[in-house]
Amino acid sequence: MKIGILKETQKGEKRVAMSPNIAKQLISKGFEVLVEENAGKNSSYKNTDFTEVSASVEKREVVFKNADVLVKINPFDEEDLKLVNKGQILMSQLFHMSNPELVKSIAEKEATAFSMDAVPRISRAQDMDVLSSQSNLAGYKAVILGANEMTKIFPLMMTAAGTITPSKVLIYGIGVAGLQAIATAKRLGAVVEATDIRSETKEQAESLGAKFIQVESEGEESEGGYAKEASEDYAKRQKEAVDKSLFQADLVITTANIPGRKAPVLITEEQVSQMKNGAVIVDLAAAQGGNCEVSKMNKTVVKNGVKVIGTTIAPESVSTNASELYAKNMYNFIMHLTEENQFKWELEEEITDGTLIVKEGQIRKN
Amino acid sequence: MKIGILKETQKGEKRVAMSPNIAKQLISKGFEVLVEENAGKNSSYKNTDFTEVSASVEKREVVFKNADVLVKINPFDEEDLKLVNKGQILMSQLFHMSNPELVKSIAEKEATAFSMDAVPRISRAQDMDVLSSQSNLAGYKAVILGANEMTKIFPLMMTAAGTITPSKVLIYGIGVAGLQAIATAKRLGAVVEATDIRSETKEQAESLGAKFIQVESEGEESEGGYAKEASEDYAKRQKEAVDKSLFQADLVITTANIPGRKAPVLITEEQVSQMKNGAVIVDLAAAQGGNCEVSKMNKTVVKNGVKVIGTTIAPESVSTNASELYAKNMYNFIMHLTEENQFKWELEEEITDGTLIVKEGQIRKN
Amino acid sequence: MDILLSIIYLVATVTFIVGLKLLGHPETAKKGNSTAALGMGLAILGAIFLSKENVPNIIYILIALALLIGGVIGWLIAIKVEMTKMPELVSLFNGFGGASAALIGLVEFGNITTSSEATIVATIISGVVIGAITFSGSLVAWGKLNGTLKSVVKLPQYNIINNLFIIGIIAFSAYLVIAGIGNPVIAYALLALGLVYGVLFVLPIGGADMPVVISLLNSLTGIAAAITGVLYDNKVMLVGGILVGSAGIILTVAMCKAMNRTLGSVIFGNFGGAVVAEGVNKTLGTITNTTPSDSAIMMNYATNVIIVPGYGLAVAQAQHVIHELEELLTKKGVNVKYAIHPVAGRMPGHMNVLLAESNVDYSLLVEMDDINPQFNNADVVLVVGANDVVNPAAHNDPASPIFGMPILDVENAKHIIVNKRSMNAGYAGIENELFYNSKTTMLFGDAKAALTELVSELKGM
Amino acid sequence: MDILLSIIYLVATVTFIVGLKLLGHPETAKKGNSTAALGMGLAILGAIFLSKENVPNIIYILIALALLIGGVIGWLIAIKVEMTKMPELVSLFNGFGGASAALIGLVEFGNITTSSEATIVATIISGVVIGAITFSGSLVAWGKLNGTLKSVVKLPQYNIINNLFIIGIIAFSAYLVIAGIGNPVIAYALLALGLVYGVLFVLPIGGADMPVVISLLNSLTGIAAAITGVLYDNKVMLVGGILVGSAGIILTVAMCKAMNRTLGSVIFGNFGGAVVAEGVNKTLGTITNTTPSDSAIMMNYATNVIIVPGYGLAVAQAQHVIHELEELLTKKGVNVKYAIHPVAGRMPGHMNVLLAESNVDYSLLVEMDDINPQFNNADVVLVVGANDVVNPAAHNDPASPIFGMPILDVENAKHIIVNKRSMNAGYAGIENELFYNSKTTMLFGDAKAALTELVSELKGM
Amino acid sequence: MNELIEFISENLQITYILILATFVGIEVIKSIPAVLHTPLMSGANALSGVVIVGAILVMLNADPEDYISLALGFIAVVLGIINVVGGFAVTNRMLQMFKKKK
Amino acid sequence: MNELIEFISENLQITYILILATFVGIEVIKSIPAVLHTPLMSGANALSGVVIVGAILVMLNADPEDYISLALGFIAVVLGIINVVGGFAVTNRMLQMFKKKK
Ligand SMILES: NC(=O)c1ccc[n+]([C@@H]2O[C@H](COP(=O)([O-])OP(=O)(O)OC[C@H]3O[C@@H](n4cnc5c(N)ncnc54)[C@H](OP(=O)(O)O)[C@@H]3O)[C@@H](O)[C@H]2O)c1
Ligand SMILES: NC(=O)c1ccc[n+]([C@@H]2O[C@H](COP(=O)([O-])OP(=O)(O)OC[C@H]3O[C@@H](n4cnc5c(N)ncnc54)[C@H](OP(=O)(O)O)[C@@H]3O)[C@@H](O)[C@H]2O)c1
Ligand SMILES: NC(=O)c1ccc[n+]([C@@H]2O[C@H](COP(=O)([O-])OP(=O)(O)OC[C@H]3O[C@@H](n4cnc5c(N)ncnc54)[C@H](O)[C@@H]3O)[C@@H](O)[C@H]2O)c1
Ligand SMILES: NC(=O)c1ccc[n+]([C@@H]2O[C@H](COP(=O)([O-])OP(=O)(O)OC[C@H]3O[C@@H](n4cnc5c(N)ncnc54)[C@H](O)[C@@H]3O)[C@@H](O)[C@H]2O)c1
Repeated sequence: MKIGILKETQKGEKRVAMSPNIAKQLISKGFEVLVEENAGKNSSYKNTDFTEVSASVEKREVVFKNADVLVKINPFDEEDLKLVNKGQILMSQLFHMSNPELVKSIAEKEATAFSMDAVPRISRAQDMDVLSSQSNLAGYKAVILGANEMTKIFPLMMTAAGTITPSKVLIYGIGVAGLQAIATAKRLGAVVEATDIRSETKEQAESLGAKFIQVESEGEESEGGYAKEASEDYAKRQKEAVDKSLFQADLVITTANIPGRKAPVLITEEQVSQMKNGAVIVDLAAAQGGNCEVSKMNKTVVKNGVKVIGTTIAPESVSTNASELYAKNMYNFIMHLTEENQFKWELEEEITDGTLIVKEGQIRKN
Repeated sequence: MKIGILKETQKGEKRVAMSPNIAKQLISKGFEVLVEENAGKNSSYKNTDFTEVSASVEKREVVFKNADVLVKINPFDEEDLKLVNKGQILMSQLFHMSNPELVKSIAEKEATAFSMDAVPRISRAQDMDVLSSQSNLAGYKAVILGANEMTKIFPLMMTAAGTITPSKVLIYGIGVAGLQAIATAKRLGAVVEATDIRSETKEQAESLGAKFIQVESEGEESEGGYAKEASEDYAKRQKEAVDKSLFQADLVITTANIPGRKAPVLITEEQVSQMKNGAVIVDLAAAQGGNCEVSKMNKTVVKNGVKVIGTTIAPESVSTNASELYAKNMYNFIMHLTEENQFKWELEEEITDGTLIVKEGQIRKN
Repeated sequence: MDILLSIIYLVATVTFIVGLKLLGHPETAKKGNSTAALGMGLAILGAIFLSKENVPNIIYILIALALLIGGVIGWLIAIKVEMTKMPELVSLFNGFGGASAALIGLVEFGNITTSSEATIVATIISGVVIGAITFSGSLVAWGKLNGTLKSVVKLPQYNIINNLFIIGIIAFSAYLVIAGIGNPVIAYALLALGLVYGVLFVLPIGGADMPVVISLLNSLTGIAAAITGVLYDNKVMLVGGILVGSAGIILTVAMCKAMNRTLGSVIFGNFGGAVVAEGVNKTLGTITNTTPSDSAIMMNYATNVIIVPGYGLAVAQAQHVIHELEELLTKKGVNVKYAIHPVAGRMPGHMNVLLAESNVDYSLLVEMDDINPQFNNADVVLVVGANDVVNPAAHNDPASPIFGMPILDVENAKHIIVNKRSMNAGYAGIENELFYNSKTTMLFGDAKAALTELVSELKGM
Repeated sequence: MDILLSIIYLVATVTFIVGLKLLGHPETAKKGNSTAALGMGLAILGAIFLSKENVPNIIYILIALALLIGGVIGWLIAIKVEMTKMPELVSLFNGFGGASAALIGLVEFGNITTSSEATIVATIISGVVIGAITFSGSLVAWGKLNGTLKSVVKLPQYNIINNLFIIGIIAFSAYLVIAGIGNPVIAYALLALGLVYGVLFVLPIGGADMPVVISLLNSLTGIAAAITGVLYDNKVMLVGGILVGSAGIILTVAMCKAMNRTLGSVIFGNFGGAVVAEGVNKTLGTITNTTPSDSAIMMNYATNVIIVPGYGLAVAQAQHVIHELEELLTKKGVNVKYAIHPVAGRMPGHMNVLLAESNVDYSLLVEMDDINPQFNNADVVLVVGANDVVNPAAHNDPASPIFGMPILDVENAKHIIVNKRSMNAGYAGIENELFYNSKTTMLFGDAKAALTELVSELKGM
Repeated sequence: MNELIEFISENLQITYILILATFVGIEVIKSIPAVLHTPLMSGANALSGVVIVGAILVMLNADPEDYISLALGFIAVVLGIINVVGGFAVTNRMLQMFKKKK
Repeated sequence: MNELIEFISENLQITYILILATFVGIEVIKSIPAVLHTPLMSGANALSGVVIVGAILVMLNADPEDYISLALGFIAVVLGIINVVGGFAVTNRMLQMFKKKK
């Protein structure tokens, strides 16, 4: 079976869905691996790194033509789909709930498509969970990015030239990214506060040294480990509880998401205007509409002295590690779906069922 | 006595020589403080922050005209000097040893000039030592900058999607900046190695968790706590000892300086070509010619997959803290030189003697 | 002759004291045992050859025979028995000691005359009764530990009956001392009463509390020996017996403490029998508790120790203590490694962040795939606040939500110590049969507190 | 009567043992002292009223008078004396005890007849000699500590002379026991010999070692009391004396250890006198050593403790231990703060980085300017691996390279404990007179090791 | 009570010995690591076998014709020595555990 | 040596008492924090004043006419009681240190 790795075409994207290491492992399991020319360049993988492990490096068209399985990170786009052939198996993140057209186009091509962002969050699927592996890096990088943009340093320092007070970091959303952001900010010496709608995250945040900001809540705010959309009432109480910290924060990182929906707005423009001059907001939910009203995807907006950075490039910018982890997720995923290099098509099996969005032109999920 | 604070005009500079806090302290001691319009903007100080503490915010010309003492961070340049009047007292970093023309021009103006970079490194002068206070921030920021540019993350992480090995950071020069760089990189979870020509730095590096790379050395390599220029022989032995670490490093930070001279070249172009694809070098000595042959001041040069960042903007970019500390140094310096708001002109006193470069048109030092 | 014997007894007494002292430290314990044994040998030889002159040879022969028979039996049993059966063996031996005291009492009973001093009479009577109690009590304890005696008898008001019984015995004995003995058959009556009480005393007590009971009975035997010593005005018996008696009581109290019981609840009933302890699970069995000090010894004498950190370590913020523990063990020559499960904690790399904070050397952190084959060689695995990542259900139970997840194979180690606060489940919310494994002992408590204790125990060794 | 006295003595003996035991723990020590005192009172009253009947009243009056005079004197001295003079007072009191024993010996000496048992003679002679030695030795020790006796006599071969002298006394005494006493004047000769030896023994010993000597002499007094006990077949004197004797020896050994000496070097010369100890500086004076356990107690009973970290803390990587110490003290109700000097360490913010690593709460770190006024209220300042930043030369000595640098005013605290490895200088390379301050004690050792010990001592309290 | 006082006054030395020995037993044992509880119990058990000295005395003092005493004594010696020998041997085996492996 | 053996055999009980008391003294004292060394020494010193019992016995037994014995005994009692009273009082004062402030 031939696995084709495509170069990412989205702007700013530096990752690639395969690493030489993992290519080698696939090949040793009997797969053939075709890598598009210069696919790994921005992740510090040279073409020769791939050829050295016996993958073949090919032009784009060749990959599309010869591969049985096409692998990407970002959703296949119009350009890609033009080259897709009937019966080919596509694997990438699809975000199928927010991208119904894309799903339709794939179906029209009579191709098969797995969506990596739909891997169910069960224990045995953890090693295929690209959302986790990438969010984790995002959490780290958001802090580094913020630290780089700030005009203050993180740690407390008592020096001969006076005392520098520690930066205050506030984190919204204590999922995978939020936790890693806490850990990273804490390591650098910041005073970290964090809040989340799911109350079980309190202990987790504290286990990493953050102070948890408790928002009084009445109802059930989570569902199967994920957050539900917050009530208006909750949003109001949240503002009350967090505002004081927000207005003193030097760096704010927002990571709040509700699966399959627009990200909740947690920081309004009005709130931004009350923040400290020189503060920085890194909005990791920008791609889902942003947690901050002001943020624009892939832009830095300065509002009343506050820098608001809307980004998803956080994991992309640590492309080497991000690609490695994505590749490893893909490897585990492929190994799970196949037996002796052939797909098993166990449609009842939870992971297959969850991720298989289009089967030979048939749309299974919306 | 009127103290005039000028806005920095050098490209990329975001600092200012005064902070509202310190202005307040000066005023309470009976000084008048004049601040150039928008001087503090890039350090997150608004004009109103200064007026609130009873400093007056004035146009550039007004400041030059009215102030008895003119304070800056970067050396006075031609533009500034045009506006300087006879008898005015200038305070800034001058780097007089490398800038003889500047010193001459000041003398021609029949002005008086103190150089802040010439504060002797004695215990009681520590609180006026701007080199220390700024280097310290530089060390921190160099790591953040590097981390932001890298395609890898710093810490070791064993995750479901595989293990990310920790980044290897190599630091040349374990002065103030080098030590803070060690501390910061270590905090973020990197494996840190460091080297210096002065052997007493070994214990210091280790006290912060770095591994010290010992270079065999015969002669006396330091003088009064500063490094001497290294012999060729030393340079050779240094390469031998460090090369292995250099070629495996993900981030290299160089901080080596020899006071009053060009910075020593520690990494040749040839060495860069052997480094890891994707590695990053942050050259903090770029302003003094750079420790890396390839580096260009304020530029990022990519050579064979290695990013070489020549910078001095490290402290500038954490302008809020940098300005605060600089201002505090200035405050201590002014308090040291004056008594009841009048200069004491104790020319024998070590600090005065060391920093007073031009006295009323008379050049005292070269 | 007499002087020599006195000095021998004196020396023996000193060896008893010193031996007991040495027994209190792991390093010197063996030496302590030998010292005491040596002293005992001396005392026995001295007693035989120096106590009395002109003893008919037949007596010597009989004594030699008795010693030979008993010695060989004792030796063989001690050598042959399995390691796990030792506590019950101690009980058996102790019973024999009690019996011996009772028999001596019986013989001396025959020598009582109406002119005998009250002290002598009291001594003989106590010897018989106490000896009998320890004998039958120890046998019952032995049988229970052995599994021969299973049923826990539990009459209503059992304690009251029991306590009335012993009060009765005491009253009767006191009466005899004051009123004098009329009939030598009374000796056998006392013997019988003692035997019955011994049974009554031990029978209702649950198996888990048996070690405490044995220790208590052991202390009683010591007292019986001391009483016999008073009878013969024999110092070595007196001091030796008292030593065992007082040390035994202290030991009993210490054991009670280690098991979270009071001595009162041991002697006056409500003994473990009926209370169903936490950690007993109908299908999975019983858990075994351990203490920091036991765990410390176990690790101190191990060659390879693997630490498995989990989310609980982060919750307790015990990263600094665990590092201290690791350093301490390493200094003592133990190989220590950390086994890092890829999803331990609540975020990727959680354990890495945590352990980096306390400066644990990166080279000691071993990934799951690399460490799994090494569990075979581990003498002790210390699981700290981890649960799901060491849950064998991932291998065994297809119905479990974690089925299919790779786990750390800690079960392969020789011994597993699990530290957590309670029997609560982890993230996946499921039971963990590892905790019920016979190789596992549970060290309950907050990770920081428990490890801190463990460290200070280790330092004392 | 006799029975009652026996029982009183028995009770007194038990109070002595229990009292001594209680004295071994800071919490119970006061109770221990009272217990023992109570027992002593009982024993004295018992001795007066129950030992003998038909004593002429005049004797009772005399005894009462003696008790009154002595009691008042003892009480007054004890109450009046300054805290710092207590050790020498103990020495003085001890000397009186010894004198008492010697006097008893003298009286009994007069009762010796040729038919007296050798044991009795030996007892009396030892009583006189030992009593005399402790008396004169204690007085000399008292004088030395007092400052009255200053010069350290140091003849060549002093030890040999000394040792020959005591051997001579022993030989003479042995001869007297075997050969019998001819002349009662010999008693006074023995007394004189003992007195001279006591002086000879203590005179050459340096002031710093005096506490060890006092403890040793105290142990001797105990033995003298026990010997007198044998003489009168009096159990309370016997057991009490032996207790003091054996406990005293152990205590002496422990004190030697705490001062890094061996008991051998104490008894057989080369006593501190001539060796110029490290830490004695001609102009600055002498330093005082301390132990982790002393430091621990001091901190345990403090209300406010300030920790001053310096470069040595970083070198030793003791940041985790110091945090543990701080947490422990806080848990015990002590207010703990860190005083952060702006240039402590080797880079700006060095201490901040270090303490952040071990999760020290930021709010506990206090800047120099804010903490300096607080040293007045600090009971204990613990300086860990800092030197220049607490060097008063910055204030006092215009010639010093650090003159003019602001420092932490630790001198204002009630007590200062300085931990470093040696008397080596810090970065500036200069002497630090703080170390020689009378309020300062030095806790030598690597910071990590020393603090670890300190922590475990604290845990035991 | 009276008897007790009488006993004490008559056997004053013994009383002292009893009390002191009790103290020694207590002091020697207190604060031992829990893992030594069992070996210590076992060792103490072996020590309590000192009662065998009594058994030996019984036999030595028995009239060679007094079969009952002899028999009882004989059994007492056998049981006692089992306690002693077995006790020490078992303790020794338990303590093997504490040998540092290597 | 012989004398010693003789003494022991003649005073067997006393010997036991001596040995046991020695053990008690040792066991009771070992492992005390160094800061208690001085108070403990002081306490032990007060205890050694038990010699006063001997001094009292001397006086009780003295012939009222035997002035020398009486005088010596008197001094012995005075000195002894100073040791006792002063000793306990000083120890008590030292131990004030260990009261928790507040
Ligand atoms: N790593 C990730 O990225 C990630 C993300 C989300 C979920 N997860 C899931 O999290 C789990 C991780 O497994 P794990 O073994 O590390 O943790 P776990 O299964 O959640 O078990 C943690 C155990 O620690 C104990 N504990 C809690 N606080 C403690 C304290 N203060 N002192 C001592 N023990 C304490 C708890 O028992 P007591 O209450 O009895 O003390 C609990 O059973 C897996 O199921 C994994 O799938 C992981
Ligand atoms: N902070 C800055 O930016 C900076 C930069 C450059 C220079 N300085 C200078 O550095 C000095 C800082 O003062 P400081 O008081 O922190 O340090 P210091 O004066 O250098 O004294 C440190 C002391 O720590 C002891 N020490 C070293 N290793 C130890 C260990 N393992 N355990 C216990 N003690 C140990 C040393 O004594 P032993 O050898 O006897 O143990 C030494 O005397 C000042 O003079 C300052 O001017 C500061
Ligand atoms: N067991 C597994 O296999 C597994 C694997 C990965 C993640 N997880 C768990 O899944 C959960 C979700 O992780 P994620 O990072 O993908 O979440 P996410 O990206 O969907 O959301 C990020 C965080 O934002 C929070 N949030 C949403 N709305 C909010 C609001 N209005 N205010 C404040 N916070 C709000 C959510 O609660 C969540 O914690 C986590 O608990 C994670 O541990 C489990
Ligand atoms: N006592 C004080 O008041 C005071 C104040 C500030 C700094 N200092 C000390 O002054 C010293 C210099 O500090 P700095 O940061 O200004 O130094 P710097 O900026 O002049 O140089 C940085 C480092 O580069 C090193 N270096 C020079 N040539 C090298 C070569 N060829 N190879 C390797 N390393 C080389 C130097 O040894 C120095 O450690 C430090 O030790 C610092 O602690 C003292």
